[in-house]
Amino acid sequence: MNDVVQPTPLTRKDFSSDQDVRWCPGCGDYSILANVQRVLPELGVRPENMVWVSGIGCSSRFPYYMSTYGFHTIHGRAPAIATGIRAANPDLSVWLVTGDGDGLSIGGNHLMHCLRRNVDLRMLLFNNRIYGLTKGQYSPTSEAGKVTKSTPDGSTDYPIDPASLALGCGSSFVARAIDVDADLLGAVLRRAGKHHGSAFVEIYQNCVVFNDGAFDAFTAPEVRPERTIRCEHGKPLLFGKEKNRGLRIRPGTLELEVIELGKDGMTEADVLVHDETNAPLAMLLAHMPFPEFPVATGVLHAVERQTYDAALAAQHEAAAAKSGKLSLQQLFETGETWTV
Amino acid sequence: MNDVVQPTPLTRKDFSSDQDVRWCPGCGDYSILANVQRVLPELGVRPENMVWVSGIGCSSRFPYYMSTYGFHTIHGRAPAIATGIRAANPDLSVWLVTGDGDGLSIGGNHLMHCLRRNVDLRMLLFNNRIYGLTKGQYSPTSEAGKVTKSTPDGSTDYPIDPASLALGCGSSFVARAIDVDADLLGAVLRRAGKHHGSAFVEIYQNCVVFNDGAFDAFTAPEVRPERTIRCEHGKPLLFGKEKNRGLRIRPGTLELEVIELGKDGMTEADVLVHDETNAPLAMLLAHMPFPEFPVATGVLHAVERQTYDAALAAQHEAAAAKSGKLSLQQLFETGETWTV
Amino acid sequence: MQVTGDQFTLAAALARNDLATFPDYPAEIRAPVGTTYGVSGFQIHFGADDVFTPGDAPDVLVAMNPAALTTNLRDLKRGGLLIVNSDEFKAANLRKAGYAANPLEDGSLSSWDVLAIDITKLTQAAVASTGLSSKEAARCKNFWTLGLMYWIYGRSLEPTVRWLEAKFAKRPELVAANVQALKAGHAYGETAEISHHRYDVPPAAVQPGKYRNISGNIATAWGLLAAGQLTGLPVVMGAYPITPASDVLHELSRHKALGVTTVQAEDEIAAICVAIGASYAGSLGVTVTSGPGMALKTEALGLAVSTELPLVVVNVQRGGPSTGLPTKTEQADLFQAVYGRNGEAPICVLAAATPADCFAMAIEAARIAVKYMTPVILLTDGYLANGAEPWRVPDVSKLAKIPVTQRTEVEGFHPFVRDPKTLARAWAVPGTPGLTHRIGGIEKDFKSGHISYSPENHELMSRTREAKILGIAEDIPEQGIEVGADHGKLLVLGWGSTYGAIREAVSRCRARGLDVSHAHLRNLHPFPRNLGALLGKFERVLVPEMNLGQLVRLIRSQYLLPAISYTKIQGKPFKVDEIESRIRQELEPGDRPSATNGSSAVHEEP
Amino acid sequence: MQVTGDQFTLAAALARNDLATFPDYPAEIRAPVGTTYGVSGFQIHFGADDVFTPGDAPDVLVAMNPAALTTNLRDLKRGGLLIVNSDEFKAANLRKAGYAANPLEDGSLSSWDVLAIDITKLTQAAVASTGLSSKEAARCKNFWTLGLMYWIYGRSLEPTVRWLEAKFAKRPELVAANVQALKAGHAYGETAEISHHRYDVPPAAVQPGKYRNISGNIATAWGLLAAGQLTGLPVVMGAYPITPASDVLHELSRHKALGVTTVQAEDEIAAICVAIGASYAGSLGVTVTSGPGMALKTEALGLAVSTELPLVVVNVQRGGPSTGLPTKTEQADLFQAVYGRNGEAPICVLAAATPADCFAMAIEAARIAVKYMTPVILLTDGYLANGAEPWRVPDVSKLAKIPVTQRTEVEGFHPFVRDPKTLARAWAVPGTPGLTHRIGGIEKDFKSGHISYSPENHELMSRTREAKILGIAEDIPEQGIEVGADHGKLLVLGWGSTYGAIREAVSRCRARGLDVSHAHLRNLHPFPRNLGALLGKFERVLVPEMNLGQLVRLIRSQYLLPAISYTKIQGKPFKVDEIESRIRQELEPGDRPSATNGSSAVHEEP
Ligand SMILES: Cc1ncc(C[n+]2csc(CCOP(=O)(O)OP(=O)(O)O)c2C)c(N)n1
Ligand SMILES: Cc1ncc(C[n+]2csc(CCOP(=O)(O)OP(=O)(O)O)c2C)c(N)n1
Ligand code: SF4
Ligand code: SF4
Ligand SMILES: [Mg+2]
Ligand SMILES: [Mg+2]
Repeated sequence: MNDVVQPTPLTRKDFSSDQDVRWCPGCGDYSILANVQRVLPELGVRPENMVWVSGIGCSSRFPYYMSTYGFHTIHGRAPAIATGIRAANPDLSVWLVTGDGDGLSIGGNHLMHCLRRNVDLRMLLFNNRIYGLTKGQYSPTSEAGKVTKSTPDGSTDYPIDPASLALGCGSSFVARAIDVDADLLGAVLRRAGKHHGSAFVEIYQNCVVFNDGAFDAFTAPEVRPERTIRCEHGKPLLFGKEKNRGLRIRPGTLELEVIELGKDGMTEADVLVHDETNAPLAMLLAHMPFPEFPVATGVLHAVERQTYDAALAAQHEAAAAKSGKLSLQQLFETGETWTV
Repeated sequence: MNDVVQPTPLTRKDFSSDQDVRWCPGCGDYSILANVQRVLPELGVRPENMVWVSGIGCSSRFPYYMSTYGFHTIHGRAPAIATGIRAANPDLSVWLVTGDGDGLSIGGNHLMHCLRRNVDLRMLLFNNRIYGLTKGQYSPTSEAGKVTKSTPDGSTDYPIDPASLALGCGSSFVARAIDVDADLLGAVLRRAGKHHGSAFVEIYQNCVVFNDGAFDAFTAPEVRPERTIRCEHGKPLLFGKEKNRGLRIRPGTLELEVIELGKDGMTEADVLVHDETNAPLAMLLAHMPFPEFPVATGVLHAVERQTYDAALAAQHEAAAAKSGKLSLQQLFETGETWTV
Repeated sequence: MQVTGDQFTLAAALARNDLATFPDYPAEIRAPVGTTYGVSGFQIHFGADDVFTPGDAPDVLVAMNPAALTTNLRDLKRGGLLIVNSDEFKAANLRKAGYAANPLEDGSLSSWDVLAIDITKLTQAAVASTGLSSKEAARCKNFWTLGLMYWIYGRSLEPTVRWLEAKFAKRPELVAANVQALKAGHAYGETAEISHHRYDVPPAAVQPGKYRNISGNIATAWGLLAAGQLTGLPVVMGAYPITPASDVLHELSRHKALGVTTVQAEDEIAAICVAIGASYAGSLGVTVTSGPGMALKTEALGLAVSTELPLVVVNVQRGGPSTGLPTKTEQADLFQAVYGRNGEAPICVLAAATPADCFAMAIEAARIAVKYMTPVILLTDGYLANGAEPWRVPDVSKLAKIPVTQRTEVEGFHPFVRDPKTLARAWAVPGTPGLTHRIGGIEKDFKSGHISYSPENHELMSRTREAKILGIAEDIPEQGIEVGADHGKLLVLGWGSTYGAIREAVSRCRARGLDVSHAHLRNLHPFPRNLGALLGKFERVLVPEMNLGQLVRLIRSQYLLPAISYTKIQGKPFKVDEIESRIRQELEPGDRPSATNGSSAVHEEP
Repeated sequence: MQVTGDQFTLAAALARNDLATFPDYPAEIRAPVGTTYGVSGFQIHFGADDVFTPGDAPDVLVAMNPAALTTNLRDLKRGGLLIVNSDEFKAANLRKAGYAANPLEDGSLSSWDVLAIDITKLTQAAVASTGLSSKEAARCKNFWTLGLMYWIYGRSLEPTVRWLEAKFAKRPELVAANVQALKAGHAYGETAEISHHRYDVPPAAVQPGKYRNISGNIATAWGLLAAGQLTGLPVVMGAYPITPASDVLHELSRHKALGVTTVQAEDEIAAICVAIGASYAGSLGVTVTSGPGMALKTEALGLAVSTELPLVVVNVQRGGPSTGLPTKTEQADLFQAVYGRNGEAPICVLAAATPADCFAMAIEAARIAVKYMTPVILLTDGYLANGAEPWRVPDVSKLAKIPVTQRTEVEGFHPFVRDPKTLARAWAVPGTPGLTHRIGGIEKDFKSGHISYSPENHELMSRTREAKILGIAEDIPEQGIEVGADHGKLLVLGWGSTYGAIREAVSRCRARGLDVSHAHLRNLHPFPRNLGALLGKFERVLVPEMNLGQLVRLIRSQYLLPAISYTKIQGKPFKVDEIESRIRQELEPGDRPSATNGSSAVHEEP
């Protein structure tokens, strides 16, 4: 991230590898890949100063298609490996790709600790609410009662909402995007790319083979304006094709409610203005029950605070200054010694 | 839990094993043990129908001192083992003891998935904000900048608040207690004992050896009334020796504030009434910054919803009913067969 | 391709051929059609004689596009029948498959009997009347081809028609189209001049009984179901999906009515912990996984050893190390099973030899687990898991019951009180009055079961745990010989899924008059009690394995025998030919044939 | 007790004795005083000759209470000096220690020279003037006793006085009290009639140089620091606390100024992953743990093997299986290190022989890791970790530099391009222009480094990874002999922390004229290239180990030698006596002495 912008402007080709892309035709991953490759050149980081780290899953094959450095690690452990990369070299721009199984099932603990430490990296979680690569078992984000190969009678778990969980872990940046909404996804990626600290981005991603249409109820173009609300800092929380509906706090409570402009005397002044620095608000936005409420997208929460890597670096500097460069030889000779 | 209450009333002796208790003299664990043994007889579950499961840590030695069934497992995995116990026998009353390292560091993922599944068990997390058994390294709940054996220059992590995390995982019961506050601890244990589903109880526990006085700022008897607030469902959120201070929602915001009765025209009517079924409220209570706010104790959140075990049992019943008792022989002969 | 393969398998089975199959999946979920890495293959070997492997060199190869041809042609027997869908041999597809010129035209296929048919077009024509779009119509081409194959082998179309009707019950137009395609393919055989290609494969002479096809994963699942019934214990499986093991979880999750509970856990550590918790609570805890998942279970396995709880762990081995080759087979987790834990943590290890054998071995694993209060690792592999063979359906009521003792007697109880013969500790299940106790992973006192740090006690407990596992040798069958005499020049000692290839190779060599026998290990730890003596009766012992030499090292260290290692590590089973050549190299030293295809390497000195 | 032990050690060191120590911690943090499980022990062996072990049977035992007496008396040499604090031999304490009668009164100590002193009272009297409460005053009793010991061995009080002054700089009253106690104990020696107990232990003849005491864990940490300087690489340690390994983390975390970063991770999986990530990014990634933590690292180790990244993994072995005996020592993780992974995942394995040797072996592990692009496992154990010995401080500027190549050349690069000699792949670090590439745990193509599912390629890569590790045998020292001839009747072959006991036992037997030699393995995988030849020059090979026979099996399978196993698994090191007896049993068959204390079992046939 500390990279000086290079003279020759970068293009998406600079971020595309020569490998055949091996997702199923129609998979939402294609669109995410395209958008990432479209947005990256704008960040001014050269491909050789960027590392894409992933776990295991369909989504985790992502690094192979990027002409940056890439590490396709093991199931669930990408956040820990990425932490090691940042600890070793805080000049690299580190991006992480994970799935709802990789990141929230086997890897839930690493994700949580990475976010709470605020390691400076961007984490894209492709949420298709299913295990794709292992051919269709339910995941921690699958709806309750989901019938899959491993749950022929329906799953007995309550699902996790990834953005809520990230907020609960104290993540300094939490956003939501949709695979096929290029504008939204591009905007979110740009913000994530510029964030200092752990930037968590949940992307609703359609798995055409094992969970087709999982998000159609709010991502299909015809319903999207009514069924999603794009959160933008400092702007009123309005939605609908006509931007005639909005969110406000139900007076005297801790709840949000949907209001219609022009109805019951409601005006835009009644609508809540999004404040991405307000964590409880982000939590309520992330939690809104669907379909009574629209699905909140965009940057739900963003604050800057010291990153893990910066804190480590500061300790190194302080130590060097304090110890006055105690040499290894001196260390060996501290304490009681005797000469024969 | 489905145990019929036995004719002879149980006493604390029925729950005490003959093993020497091996915590350091003065450790907060003693008081927790005493209170557990005091409260358990009231629940009417016989010792042989109760299982105490733990991970590894000072706290995790707890089962040895209980004359129930007990399983001292491996570091961080107690929630998973307890899930197996419940899956095998939903008639057992399962209690889990874990530490801030055991439950939130290595075991964070199992804790999270156990709570979100709402496995019917009680989980007591002894939070001493330190690794006791391994002699004093910082834990995920240690304050930022904590100087320990492994962080001589101060830790570079942001701490986790266990109750907030449990709420973030969708736990159906979240409470806080204090090792030395027998009345509070007893009340919380009684409620947890009667809850159906995952009951998460954080207990502030003093480690006299490696983190002595970690909680004195709010647990010391002389400051406790002013520095803690006991949340009770349906009762106003008042605190202070004179019960003259309270919490309310700052109008038009999502924030709590402390008000003083009789000041600025505030009366008890202005004080928020605790509603343990309101998750966002519980989240705000759990999150209150100290010392600007008191530390919230008691049952922050409690709702009843289907447990994982009950859902499994229901599927078993439905399957048995539906398949009309398909025998193994019949299964083997389904599909294409041929006779030679 | 897999669907048509299954249908053809069924037809062979109904014609009472003995058979073995080998499906070969691409690593990608839906790899682009036409690429070599997207080729989905299905190999079947059937006959009137005993069939032990899916065959080295097929007589017939059907290649639906150039990629399939280039991937599989090298296996087709010289002079064999090659059926290709000539519609697919277009420039784009040829390029994707890496062909510079069209092999149908450049004479490069002259060693085979090529039948190039416009299958796509013929299929489209055949189903035109159903009103499907031409794209949908083209999708019926596999069934057209299946029809042709049925004609070649004289199989009835009936069962497949029935299957299509059931499968697409809600889409009658698809039933109609596929049935028409099937019949058209069949009719094509009649009318085209290819009757010199007709084969007649008479029924095999097999033991009378009711048969069905079964794959290794289903056999494993059913074996676990049977173990539940035979022990009278509820089965609780904790599992986390992983290729190629997931189907065991899928199958068990369908049978709640038979007393099985499945928990899809958050990871493999949780999965084995769920199983351990269930066993502790008195059920039969089982878990199933593959390589990377097995690695994650290491620590918890140690807990099960230390607390002496029954547990069945199925490892469906796949290519390693690390993520390795998830869809390919390998036998490289044997060391891990026997030795791969911290501390002295002995575990009983079994391995299944064929798909159907997974059923028996799963039951055996459960028997040992509950009798000895110990985890048992059952090794299968990707080849067994997905391969299928006919299985004689057992009479469930005649399967041997597995007696289980859960202690209720209070007198003299402590949690590590042992059966003097088996050394198994008492299984005292929570809920039992009077037996409350505490266990854990810290060392326990031999006499009281309480925590103990005593040096002598640790020695005693460590040796007792070892003796318990070694004692299982007295309770398992003596090692027998599959083929050949029980002494002689050469013994080929195998384990796991190499069974078929070794058996067939040894039989062939014996037919040539070579003095060679085949023994196959199902008990990897402890070894059968007579194994040392048996091996001692042969001049040489050859150990073929799909790894870099693991069993051979166990044999060498145990018996100080210069057993010879023969290894292949390609994610693919041995060919019969390869093993045959290796045996002949050993016994006909004058005349050293080399393994066909030069594909397998030899690793003599471990 | 540990503090006084350390002070006494220092005094011995300053008197230039050679020495070895063995602290024995209770398992509990602060176990109740007076209980047997709460006894904290410290054993030291020092002398004018070379000292290799903390000694079997001490000449002097100080027992501060009945529990300490009952726990340790069996070790005290018959006729040895037994100093007891008679104040503590009260009914309550006797009961806690399990004594029916007071051993000071019932004559049961008649085989020893008992000096029963009212140490508590004498101490209280000695420090009365400082105004401490009588409870606080009693706490000075350890220093009173230390003073007496100093008198017995003629040591100077000065260094301890200095240490007390520094330690309690802020509490001058404690300095005064402890110094007074120390001096009073010393004076007691002068005045009491015990001068027949005075010993004079002259300085040992050691190599000239500057010395200090060092424990194995500190030596490991410092070796890693040195490796960082010698390679020129920043060191990044990912670790999760675990007994007895945590001190390595603690020590490294203090040296940020020397270029070390420590990350206390959320668990052991994350810890090794942090190290892998750091190595990938061009640092020297290291991780340290013990048994249960090692088990958890299994899967990630496979990733490091597959991606061929340098990595140093230190396993400070402890008693197993599972949680086992966390504060006790054992050597039972060797199999796991060599064999304990899924798939064929070869790793280089080293073991340190003494506390100070940990320094050299940590450097060697790093050297191999970066040269061969491979994980290296360094095995130490609880005994080495906490035990201490004098260490000649090296001249850092004279330590051999470790050359490291990180690739920058673009021409001909792919991530798995190999050095033809070492077979190491290129280390191309993110941030290097022109070398962007992708790696992962799936099999890679030998020629391009891209993902490959090709059968032949998997075989080639598997064998190449194995050849790379086996090739390290050419780059490590030939196996030498520690004591004795390089051929003969019996070779005692050891590894790890049994070094001292074997060396001393073999020396003693040679002094008796027995034909026995000692060789000690530091390279466990691969073995030194001459090992087979060396072993072949002895009639018999005896392998003592603190496990149930692991190295012996590796030796047997590799060399087909009937190596004899001699094992002890008690969480405690071998005694010299035990090994000596075993050697004599082998070489003086007429006259079979049995091991003293009957504590160690013999396990002949592995
Ligand atoms: C240790 C381990 N356990 C299990 C697997 C098998 N596995 C591979 S990907 C995956 C889950 C994939 O789901 P997700 O993370 O949602 O990714 P998607 O394929 O849906 O993009 C599983 C269980 C593995 N590779 N390693
Ligand atoms: C796999 C594994 N890793 C590490 C350890 C070492 N260990 C034991 S307890 C513990 C942490 C204890 O802290 P906590 O859970 O807070 O419990 P406390 O002792 O403070 O009650 C650790 C790291 C272990 N036993 N097993
Ligand atoms: S299985 Fe689903 S997620 Fe995976 S590549 Fe195919 S469509 Fe995409
Ligand atoms: S170390 Fe701390 S937590 Fe552990 S027993 Fe002692 S006082 Fe309690
Ligand atoms: Mg997914
Ligand atoms: Mg703690």
